[in-house]
Amino acid sequence: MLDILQQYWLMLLVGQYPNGPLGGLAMTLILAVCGLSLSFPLAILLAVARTSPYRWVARISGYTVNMIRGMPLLMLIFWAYFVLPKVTGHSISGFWTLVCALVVYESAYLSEVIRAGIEAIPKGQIEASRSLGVGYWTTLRKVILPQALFNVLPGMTSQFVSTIKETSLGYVISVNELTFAANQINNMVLTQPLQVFGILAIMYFIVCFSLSRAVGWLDRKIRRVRQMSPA
Amino acid sequence: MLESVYLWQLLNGMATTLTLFSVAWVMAFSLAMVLVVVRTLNLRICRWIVDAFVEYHRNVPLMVQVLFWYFGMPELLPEGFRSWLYAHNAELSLAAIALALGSSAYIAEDIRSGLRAIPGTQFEAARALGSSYLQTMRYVIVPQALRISTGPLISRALLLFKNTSVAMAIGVVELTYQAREIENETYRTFETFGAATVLYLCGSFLIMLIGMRIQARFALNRGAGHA
Amino acid sequence: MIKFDKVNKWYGDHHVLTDIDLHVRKGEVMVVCGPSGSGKSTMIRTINRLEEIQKGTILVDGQDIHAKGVNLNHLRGGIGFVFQQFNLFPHMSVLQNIMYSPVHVRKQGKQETRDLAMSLLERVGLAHKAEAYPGSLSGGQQQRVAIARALALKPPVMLFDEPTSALDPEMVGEVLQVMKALARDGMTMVCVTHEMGFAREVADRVVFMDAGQIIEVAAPDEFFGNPRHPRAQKFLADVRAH
Amino acid sequence: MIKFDKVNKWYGDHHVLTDIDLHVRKGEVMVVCGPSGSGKSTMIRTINRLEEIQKGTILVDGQDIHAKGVNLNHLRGGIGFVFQQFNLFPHMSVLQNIMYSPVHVRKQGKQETRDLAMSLLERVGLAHKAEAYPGSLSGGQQQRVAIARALALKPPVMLFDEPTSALDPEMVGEVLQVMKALARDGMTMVCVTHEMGFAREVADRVVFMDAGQIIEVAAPDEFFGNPRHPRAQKFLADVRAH
Amino acid sequence: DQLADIAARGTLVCGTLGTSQPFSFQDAATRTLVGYDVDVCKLVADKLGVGVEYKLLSVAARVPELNESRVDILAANLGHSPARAEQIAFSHAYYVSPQKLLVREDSGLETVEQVNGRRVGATKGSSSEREVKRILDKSSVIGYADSSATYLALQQKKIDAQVASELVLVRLLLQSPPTAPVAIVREPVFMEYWGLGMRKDEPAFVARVNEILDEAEQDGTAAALFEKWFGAETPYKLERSFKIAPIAE
Ligand SMILES: Nc1ncnc2c1ncn2[C@@H]1O[C@H](COP(=O)(O)OP(=O)(O)OP(=O)(O)O)[C@@H](O)[C@H]1O
Ligand SMILES: Nc1ncnc2c1ncn2[C@@H]1O[C@H](COP(=O)(O)OP(=O)(O)OP(=O)(O)O)[C@@H](O)[C@H]1O
Ligand SMILES: [Mg+2]
Ligand SMILES: [Mg+2]
Repeated sequence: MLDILQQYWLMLLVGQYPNGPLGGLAMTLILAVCGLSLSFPLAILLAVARTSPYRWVARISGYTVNMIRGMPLLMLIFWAYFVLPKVTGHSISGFWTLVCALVVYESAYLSEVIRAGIEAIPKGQIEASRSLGVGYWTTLRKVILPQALFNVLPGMTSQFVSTIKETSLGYVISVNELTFAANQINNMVLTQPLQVFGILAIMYFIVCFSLSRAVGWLDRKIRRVRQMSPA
Repeated sequence: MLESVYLWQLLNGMATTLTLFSVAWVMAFSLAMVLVVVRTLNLRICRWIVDAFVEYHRNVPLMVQVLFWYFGMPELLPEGFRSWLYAHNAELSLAAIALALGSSAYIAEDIRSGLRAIPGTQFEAARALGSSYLQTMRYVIVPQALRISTGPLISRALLLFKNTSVAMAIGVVELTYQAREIENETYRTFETFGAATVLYLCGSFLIMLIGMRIQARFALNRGAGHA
Repeated sequence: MIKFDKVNKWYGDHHVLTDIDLHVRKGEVMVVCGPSGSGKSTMIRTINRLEEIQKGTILVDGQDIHAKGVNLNHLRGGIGFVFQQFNLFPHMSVLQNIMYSPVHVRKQGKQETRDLAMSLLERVGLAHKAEAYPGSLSGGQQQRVAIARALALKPPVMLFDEPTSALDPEMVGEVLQVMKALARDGMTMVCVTHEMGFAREVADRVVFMDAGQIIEVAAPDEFFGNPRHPRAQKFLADVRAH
Repeated sequence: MIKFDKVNKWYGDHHVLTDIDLHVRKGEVMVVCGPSGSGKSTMIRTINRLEEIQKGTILVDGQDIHAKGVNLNHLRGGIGFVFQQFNLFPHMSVLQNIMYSPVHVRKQGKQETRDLAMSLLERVGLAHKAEAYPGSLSGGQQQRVAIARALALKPPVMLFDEPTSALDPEMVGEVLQVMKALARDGMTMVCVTHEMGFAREVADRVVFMDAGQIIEVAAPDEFFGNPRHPRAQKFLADVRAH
Repeated sequence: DQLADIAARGTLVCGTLGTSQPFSFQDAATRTLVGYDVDVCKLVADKLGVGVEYKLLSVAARVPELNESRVDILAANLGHSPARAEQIAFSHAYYVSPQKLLVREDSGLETVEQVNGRRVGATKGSSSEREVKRILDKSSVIGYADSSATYLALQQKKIDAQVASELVLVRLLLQSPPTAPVAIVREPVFMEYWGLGMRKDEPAFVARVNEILDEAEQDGTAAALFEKWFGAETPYKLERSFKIAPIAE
């Protein structure tokens, strides 16, 4: 295991860079960050639509979310790979294809988490804000979302973690990320797949686990500041 | 569209996917229950073990877990049992185990948050009536926790159903495997993946429908105004 | 100041407000009581349109609140509302809670608003808690902050829906004291409450509701001393029995 | 029946019960009152070991409840406990709630238990709600079911921890009525409550607690009419103020 | 017409796998794309007088990418079969791959016929998997994610034989630890003819590519390329047993 690591660590970290395209762990992280930062606002929008007082808005967004939830990400990536260029008229790189598929998929899941948070806000909170003369959108922005998002922080974290893990499906469309790099190494080493995938597992674990821990720490800190009971 | 041979092949794959899903779900659910109970025992060592189990499964990609179970685990088994296993569809059973373990970590967490949503006073009320710890868990706490966590559990079932596709990495001939096979044989990529997508959607909607039924049947009316 | 004219409201088939006629004058303190489910909360909530009505009109300050073109947020800004469950925003400090509506509705400057908020906190006796979060306050303190928050837009009318019934008995006093001070300063108030002592001391009139109707309107001495309607007699007997 | 002897309890450094000595006789109704945080709940909960104590002994029916080999479930089965928040099981119907302890603790037959449960429901006036779920009942009704549930094992002692303080004022009456009937039937009862009327009518003695100590034990007329201790005087004044 | 488009663009877009040694893979030292397929693409581009641009494709994406016109030509382990030939046009065979069996040395298996009836592993979705199912009709064939997974399954006795191209098997044989020796069954199971893939509606382009390949065969360039990647200097030490020629249906 150590000899593999010694020989290929650069490839695992950055892929062919700087002689070729960036890849490996660096690419995985870039993908995850792009996927997350784009799906987050979209998920909020979807969640707000699903809790909207307009029945049809709620219904349409509900169908959309369930449709996406019913499809394996693999299939979604596949369709994005071929449909996106048709729609936009431009050829689109594997990287952006994967980002788009991830964003669509993750915002559906994330929106479910956020919706649960919004629905759990006591009605009195909304009434209190509205009775002070504050409008719907400001109430949403200043009262509902801050509380809802904070309350579902653990749920969102595990969604973030699965996004990181799901970038690994990028290898199907040859996006040069961590799993792809590991596959390449595996093809070169050929006879030690367990060791190669062991290294892969450890790398994912370190990244994901530190993320969860960091968010947990943040959560406790905010609770302390707000003098709320620990969750 | 696709000739009937291929369609038949896809349906075959779907059958395997469903088998894998149901077996893994039952195992995952039972194991999750054990995890939850062990975790509530409040022994430092138990909590530590369960937490490690959960963290491992949550932070390592499923694919890697499946590979580990197929290639790593059987090496620890005695020779005789191992060859028996390989002769009896080891791929399917080991994939089911890997999937079940992975899901059980999540299910256990879902149930645990369901447990936390039950006011502690419910526990006290049952104990004050003279029922034992186990009775209280069995008749009062767990039924409520399950009702509270139906929503997350349905999502979990859905994810498990879709995740069965990683089993193809170790040669389980399920839906995605079959689709790839047909695609490779005919190069008719769109038709094949289109049909597979439709099949997956059907399965998912079926699970959602059943879930909604269960949810409607067991909805917990905790009453207006009283937390 | 507030005028109900033949106000009716239904939840589906359920007739919760029937022909409500009522006139609350400027500076008047009106206490509303009646059995549970009689429609007290519903009635008081219609005044700032937290509940919609199906028939009749409600005038606030001479304006029909259901007229076309009424700015709902502006209307609500002019009516303070205090809830049974306090409903403070747990993610904001006490000061931020109070500054919330001036900043977001009136777009007032931060510094000026802060001064106003501090003076309101002074008034409810909680200036030392400005930086605390609601989670660390007792029920009575939370309700006093909620009153300060409702006062932040300087509304000419205050509505209270059972402001003390979620409180431990000994915290009731501190909240009532703040309310009494408000009444003495000439605030127009409508209070749903079962606190007889408070009603006797500061109410100008008491309204008794039952099954969605106003059954009796009388001065407190008269109402408590000599209720005319048998339902009111029974209710008073019930409340006093224990 | 129940005897406290130099009972002490700490939460960490916090001394919540200090040298409690008390004797509740068979058939006696004892009311416990005192300011919030004075340890009333803690004290009553030690009787069926919902709270553990660190020093002293508690005898129930002559038996030390902390003796080795005491069957905790058996002990608790012989003591009915009614909570402030009702704590009915929301996933069971009213009937199932009441049948819970006879079926699971005493392993009684279903049919026989059902008859018992129905007669208990009759007694609290809710026979027509047997199939309803707790979520659909009013607070008063829920508390009456909770009392019936606590009676299902025919306990010789009943403990009540503020059974009416989560209720709307007019539902208080219906619950107190059930409790009064119980008292009249000769049940041994310990009630934490602020309901003066109830205390005057049925209590044999009133216990006043403050800061974890029993400060005064007296007959209700004496206690309400002429409290000896200044803390008790202040407390009564506070409660009556509004 | 595609030839004109390529000329206008000045580059030939060549789809290749990037994960298949020694056809198309990242060189570990320089971490650049090299291999037999890569060189063949380069050859075609040079003869067309244009530059070459490589596009890495996954196995599932190669044919759609071609038919969607996102690449001009595929050099991506495309084994010929009649069903596949309905979807894309194949060039002349530029590589012929004998598909053989790898067995554990202690298993005593020596002929293809002996293996028939045993558990056989193959790379999932490969053409060898499909063909071996037809030829070894008594065996159960299990597909794994890649050849190293299949090899591991063989070592762990999950399967009795691994079917793959001779090339892959030679590499596996060379890297096998001496403690667990394996052997290649001499007789091939079948021969697979690899062609470059092009769109069916571009006959002129197909004809031009075939012309280029034939030329390369005649002037020895093709043989030199084979020597470079598979010959005596390489770990594989293969003999060139084929000539570039049309694939028989
Ligand atoms: N959202 C609703 N949907 C249907 N019925 C409702 C709703 N809100 C209230 N009601 C019904 O309207 C009636 C009046 O309710 P309201 O809350 O105004 O009573 P109340 O006098 O404030 O009672 P309480 O003293 O318990 O607060 C009740 O019968 C109640 O069941
Ligand atoms: N689990 C606990 N951990 C630490 N301190 C506690 C705990 N439960 C109660 N206390 C403290 O013990 C003291 C007595 O509490 P207890 O609930 O018995 O008071 P009470 O008289 O019942 O008050 P109330 O009228 O509010 O119900 C209080 O100071 C309280 O803060
Ligand atoms: Mg109300
Ligand atoms: Mg208490």
